[in-house]
Amino acid sequence: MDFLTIIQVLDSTVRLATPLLLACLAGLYSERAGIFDIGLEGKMLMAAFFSAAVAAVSGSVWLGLLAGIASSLVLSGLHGLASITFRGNQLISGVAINFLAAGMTVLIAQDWFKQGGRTPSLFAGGRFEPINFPFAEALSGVPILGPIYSELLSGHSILVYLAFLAVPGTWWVLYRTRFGLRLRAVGENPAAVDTAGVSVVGLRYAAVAICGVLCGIAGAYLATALQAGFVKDMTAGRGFIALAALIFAKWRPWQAMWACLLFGLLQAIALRFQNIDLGGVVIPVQVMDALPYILTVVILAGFVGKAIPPRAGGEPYVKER
Amino acid sequence: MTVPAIELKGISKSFGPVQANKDISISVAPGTIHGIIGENGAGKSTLMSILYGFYKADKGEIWINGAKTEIPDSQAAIAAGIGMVFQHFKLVENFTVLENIILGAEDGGLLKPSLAKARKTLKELATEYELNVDPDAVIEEIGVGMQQRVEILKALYRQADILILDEPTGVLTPAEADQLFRILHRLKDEGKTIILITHKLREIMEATDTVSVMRRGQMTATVKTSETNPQHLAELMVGRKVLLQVDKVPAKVGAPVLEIENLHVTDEKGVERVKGINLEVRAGEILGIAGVAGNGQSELLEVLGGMRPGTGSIRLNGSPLALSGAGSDARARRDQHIAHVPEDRQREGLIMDFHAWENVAFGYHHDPAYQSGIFMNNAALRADTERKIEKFDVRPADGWLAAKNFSGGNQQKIVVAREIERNPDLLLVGQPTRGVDIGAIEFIHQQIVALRDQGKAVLLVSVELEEIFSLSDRIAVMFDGHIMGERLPHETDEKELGLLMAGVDGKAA
Amino acid sequence: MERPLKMDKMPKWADVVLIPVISLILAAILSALVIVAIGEDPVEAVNLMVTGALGSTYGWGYTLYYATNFMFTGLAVAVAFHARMFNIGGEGQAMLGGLGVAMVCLYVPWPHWSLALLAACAGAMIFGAAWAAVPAYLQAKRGSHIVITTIMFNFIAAAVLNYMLVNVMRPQGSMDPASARFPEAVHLPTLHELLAPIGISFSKAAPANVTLLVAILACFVVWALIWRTRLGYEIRAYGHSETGALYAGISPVKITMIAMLISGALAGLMATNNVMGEAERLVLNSTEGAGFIGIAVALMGRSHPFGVFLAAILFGFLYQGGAELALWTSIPRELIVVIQALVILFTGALDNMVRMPLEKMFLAMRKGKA
Amino acid sequence: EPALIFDLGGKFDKSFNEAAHNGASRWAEETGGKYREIELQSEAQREQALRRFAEAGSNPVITMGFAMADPLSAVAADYPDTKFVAVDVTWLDAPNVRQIGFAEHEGSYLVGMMAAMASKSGTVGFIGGMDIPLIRHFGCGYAQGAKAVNPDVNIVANMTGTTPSAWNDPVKGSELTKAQIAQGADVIYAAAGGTGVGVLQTAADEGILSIGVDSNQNHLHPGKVLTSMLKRVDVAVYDAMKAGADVETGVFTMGLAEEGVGVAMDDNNASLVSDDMKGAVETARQDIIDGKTTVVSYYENDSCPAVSF
Ligand SMILES: Nc1ncnc2c1ncn2[C@@H]1O[C@H](COP(=O)(O)OP(=O)(O)OP(=O)(O)O)[C@@H](O)[C@H]1O
Ligand SMILES: Nc1ncnc2c1ncn2[C@@H]1O[C@H](COP(=O)(O)OP(=O)(O)OP(=O)(O)O)[C@@H](O)[C@H]1O
Ligand SMILES: [Mg+2]
Ligand SMILES: [Mg+2]
Repeated sequence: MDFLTIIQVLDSTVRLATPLLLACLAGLYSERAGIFDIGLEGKMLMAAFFSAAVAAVSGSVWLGLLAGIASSLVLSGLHGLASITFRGNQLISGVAINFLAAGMTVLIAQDWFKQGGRTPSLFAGGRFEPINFPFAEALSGVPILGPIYSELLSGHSILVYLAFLAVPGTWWVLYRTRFGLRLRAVGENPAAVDTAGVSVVGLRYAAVAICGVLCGIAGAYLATALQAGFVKDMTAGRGFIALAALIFAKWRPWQAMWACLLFGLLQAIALRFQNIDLGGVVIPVQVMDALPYILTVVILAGFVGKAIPPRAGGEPYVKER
Repeated sequence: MTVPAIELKGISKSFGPVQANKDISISVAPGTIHGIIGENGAGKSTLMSILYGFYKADKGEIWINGAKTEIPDSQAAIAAGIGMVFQHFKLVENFTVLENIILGAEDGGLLKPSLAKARKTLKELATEYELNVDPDAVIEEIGVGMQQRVEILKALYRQADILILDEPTGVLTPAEADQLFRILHRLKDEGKTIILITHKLREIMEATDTVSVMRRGQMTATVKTSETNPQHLAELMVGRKVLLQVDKVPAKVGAPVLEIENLHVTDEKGVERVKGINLEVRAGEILGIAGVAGNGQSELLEVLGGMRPGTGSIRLNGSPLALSGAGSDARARRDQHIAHVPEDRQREGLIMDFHAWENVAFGYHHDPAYQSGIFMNNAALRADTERKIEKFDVRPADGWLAAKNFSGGNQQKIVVAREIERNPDLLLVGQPTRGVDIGAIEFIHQQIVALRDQGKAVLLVSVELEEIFSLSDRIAVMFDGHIMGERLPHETDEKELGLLMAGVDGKAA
Repeated sequence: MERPLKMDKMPKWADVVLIPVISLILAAILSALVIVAIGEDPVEAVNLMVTGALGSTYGWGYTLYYATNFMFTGLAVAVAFHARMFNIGGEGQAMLGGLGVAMVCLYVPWPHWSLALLAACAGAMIFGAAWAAVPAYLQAKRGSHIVITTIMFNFIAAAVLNYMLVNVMRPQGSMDPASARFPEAVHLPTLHELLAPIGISFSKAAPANVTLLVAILACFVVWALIWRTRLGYEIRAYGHSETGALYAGISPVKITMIAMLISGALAGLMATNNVMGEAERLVLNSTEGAGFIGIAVALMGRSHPFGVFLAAILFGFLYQGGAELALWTSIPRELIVVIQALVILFTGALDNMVRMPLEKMFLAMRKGKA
Repeated sequence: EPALIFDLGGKFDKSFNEAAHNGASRWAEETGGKYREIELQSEAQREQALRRFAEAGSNPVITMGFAMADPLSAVAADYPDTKFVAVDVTWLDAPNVRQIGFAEHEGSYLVGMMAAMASKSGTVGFIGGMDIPLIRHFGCGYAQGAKAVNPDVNIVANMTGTTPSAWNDPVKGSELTKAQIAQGADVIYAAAGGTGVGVLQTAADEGILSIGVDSNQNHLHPGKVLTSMLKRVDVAVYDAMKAGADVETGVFTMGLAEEGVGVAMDDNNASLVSDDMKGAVETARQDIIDGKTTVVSYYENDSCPAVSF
């Protein structure tokens, strides 16, 4: 592989890691607060559809983004209602939300656009355009650093930069603010938070809402930046890979970024090369496709250090039996 | 008359069909220590949790310092100057002491200034009340006594004037408990009001100014401590004359049934809980193991019962038992005629959603008598259940009722019936009468003694010294995973055992 | 001593029948609203679904065909539920079951379908169980959350199947990633063929086949297993209380493994219906999400085989009705996915929304009586 | 009334299925007739859809894509009175099936010529959908055409995947396009169904030319799509519907001569197509029809003389 190919692969790694990262951070907020969320996939999908649909109709990608976030928030609210207010099973709620999104998006798309469950293709204005850094063009000739600057760092949509900025942001919120302290506490021992005079329900809804916003951005990125419109099932398991990355990262923000980049890299490689020939041994593309999932299982098996989830995770906070 | 610091008027609270508090009224004078006693499940914790805003009362009013106060949540309670140390601590295990202290009482949105301020305040409080803790220690790495200090500091940091402590001494050694009471007295001298929940009459008599007694969700009496005595309080607690003496003939001790040598047990977290103990239980005797909760007794019982692995050696009637791997599980133990009445009947001894008759087979479901071909012989099982229900006077005598629908004492009777009726060589018993009323206590004690009189060996673990004294033929005291010493009941007293339980070797002292 | 208060918050029938029915009604109302919202007539839609799915032996044939799938996956989820595990991996296990069935059917010359069916059942169960074995082992020994591992194994199963069909089982020169057709000898009798001798004429075209009987048999076997055998006793005890199981000498590792293996085997068994009974060859995505529908079926059926049986038929009806909608109207097939989501939501996640007020009501009624 | 079964990817894939949809709509508009249709969601539905339509008396039942061959071979015999039309299937032995194949290599040859002529870098790209002989057949014709214009042309060829999802993966199409651009390609031919939407989109975003397939895709990005290789599935469907139950069965191949394949010239790409190009394409077309030029089919010996995949 020559240098330029490597840059190209890394460039697409960044693009492909972005939705994973946003979803992964979304999951991080929710799960750190003790609400497991296997509905990331569904929220992203819903947001992808609504962002594309509204962007297509209004011609404004920003309105699309807002619509995407709003739709994802609605599903978050549903998850909150089920798992916080009604103390239901969080996993089952997540499963339901995934199905709901898979069905509703196509149903609404068909009703609105009559294009077989997709939105019309988005054109300029309806999409997030790449942002080119100053002098990117001019510097591209500089050896090594030039392509890194102009190809790898420059030329992504604003949501990509937003996603990567959200990493230090999340770290700061989690470990340096009152809200973060309480959030982490409520995922470990909600009774401690409750008796300290802080509302468990409020905190958890806040976490679930942040999760919704981030999933909304992730979905909007898929439909209005990475692609130009919504197609059925376009999240293609990304929500689950994000979840895998979250476990891989042991629910920590920086590690989440590296995990998402790793999974993005795997995807980028699998996308570009069908079967990879490693000196005689041919790795079939199916192995590359399955690699993030296999890795997750390996991690869960504890071979790469044990991943201990937030202690109160998955359990509704019940005071009165 | 001074305005009461706390006044509860007509508090009622139900959890579904269970009425935990029934129209309770109580008034606590400022600057006093007020005790609350009552049996398990009497509703003490519930009442205090209502005062602290953890639960919401169905009915009733709360008055603080003469003003009617709504306490919908703990925030309001804290604002009203109330602090509470719960029976089960409410700490975030993987946070530091400092983080736990400021949680919910931060100054501003950023943590840094809050932490700095708390560190300073903590130092002051530590010197003022002898409450030393390392602010940077992580909770899960410090002992329970230390954790309790953190809870008290949490309340003081929030400038509580009214401090509620729910069974604070259950996890403490007598020495630690003494220190706690010193602190409480200092707080009282500063004018703070303290409510102390306990069911240890001695503590009530020593530490409190007034005492309230609860029974079955109702407040049965409030009296000045100086005007009452333990016997009277006990009667108020259980609602009739108390008789805690078990009639028993002297033991006819035979050959050793259980021999334990150099037994070590490590828990899931890798902490060694039993640190090389040697014990012997002989036929026809009851060996009582005394100790403060959490000193390895539970683990000892669990290893013997086949619920967790250990190392060392144990022999039953001379032949060795496996301590780990194959043949060390509870089923193997039962096959070797070891029966086990577990400490926690609801989590271990019974499946709460199973019918009584299903529970009668629990652990013995492999018994050939309960099988017919590849299926279980449910008819035989139900017949057996009927017999046991009758013999042990389980009420209601309905084998189809789910275990959860029996009262605590009757649940315990089902467990005891199941285990004792197996006629085991060795009976392991943990906290046999926890949460069981006096009538059932007598019955259960009689059954245990009867088994011993048949020449069987009994190993009894209990945190109630009274129970240990009245049942045991021999007493061993456990502290920090070690056997501190063995005594004969008539040659020792509560004081000596208390010292042993605190890790102080009575003879050396 | 007086008889203690009955502690159950409400009668058992309310828990088992009333709550699911109310949840189902809520899901149905919302579904109707969805249909109205996309500009269709819900009455018309229901009409179409009912006639399409139940109005002819042809419709019944498809309804029962789908129901057969869902019985297997529903039982799979239910058995795991009894051991308090949430097996989301039915989809992957069923896919692998398909692989097992295909191998049995393709690589062994069978003299008669009945022998082939027995062997295919074995193959399906072994492959399905094998696919559940790793998540089960990791749960039992390493405490890795079974939900996440089974989700991962669904994806991995898809990749395995993909590889097998593209690179191994695809006949020479064929373009689709699918196995060869199974030989005529392993053709399973359809309901048409089964019922004809007793004088009932059943549609020839519908795929419902003899595996329906296998599924019903499986319901009985699971019922007996769970409520009549020692193993079932242990599974239920473990599901209710893990410390209790330890106390009773029930090995958590053993029960976790066995329950998941049974669950995987049941999910795998589904392949005898869709792969052997219907398609008669192995194709990609032959499971069509039935593994997930098993979750809804088990939740609706309260994890009881009879409940699962009824819920499977309900979902079979929804599925066939939905397919009919897609054929004759412009309502996309995804409407069924939405209905399925609503059923899972209401019977599973929002269960308490119905339960809490009902409990209050029963409590008040009891107090009123007392 | 006729019925139409779309392949996975759906009727609005802007490509293969959409062409069929267009043909059917044209028939419906012109005759006022009605037809039934269904978009398949999974492999398993193929047989059900066939049977359901046959049961309901639809005639003819038109299917799209080679993957219907196997289910058809099982179902067709059960409904001897129903006529089936199978697009992209030519190898079945069934008396009541009209099987239609296209000489995609011939049309691809023409767009390959245009690609080579339009390319400034001397590198042209090909992005196929699912990696099957049919798509290699497209790619092979394309490569031969490009080589015919410029023997030194560099051809980069990629396939999207090995399963039907390869027809519907715009993200992958887009990534592969970027990869090919990095390798110097400045004209890319997408023979990948719905995946091609991503290819065309990215090509337009990155300022290079693309070539559409099956339907006329020139309008998707006016002035940025060089041309489209038309595969007149619409005509095939239209004709079959028009013939109705009397549709002639047997195996039919539609090549340049039958106008079954061709290149799309319209206002959207007028500015991109020079007169030179037009001339060259026209000559080549005639030469192929006359047999003066032969385009080697990939099927002949499962290999391509002009490019390796
Ligand atoms: N959160 C709850 N949900 C349902 N029932 C409860 C809850 N907490 C307590 N109860 C029930 O209310 C009754 C009173 O319990 P409470 O904990 O107040 O007793 P207590 O006097 O503190 O007993 P102990 O001495 O064991 O601590 C008991 O029957 C108990 O089972
Ligand atoms: N605090 C309470 N207030 C009202 N009812 C209670 C309370 N605690 C328990 N109960 C209910 O009263 C019934 C008797 O419970 P309890 O455990 O006190 O039994 P008991 O009468 O002491 O019998 P036993 O002697 O078997 O323990 C049970 O149904 C229980 O649910
Ligand atoms: Mg209490
Ligand atoms: Mg009692």
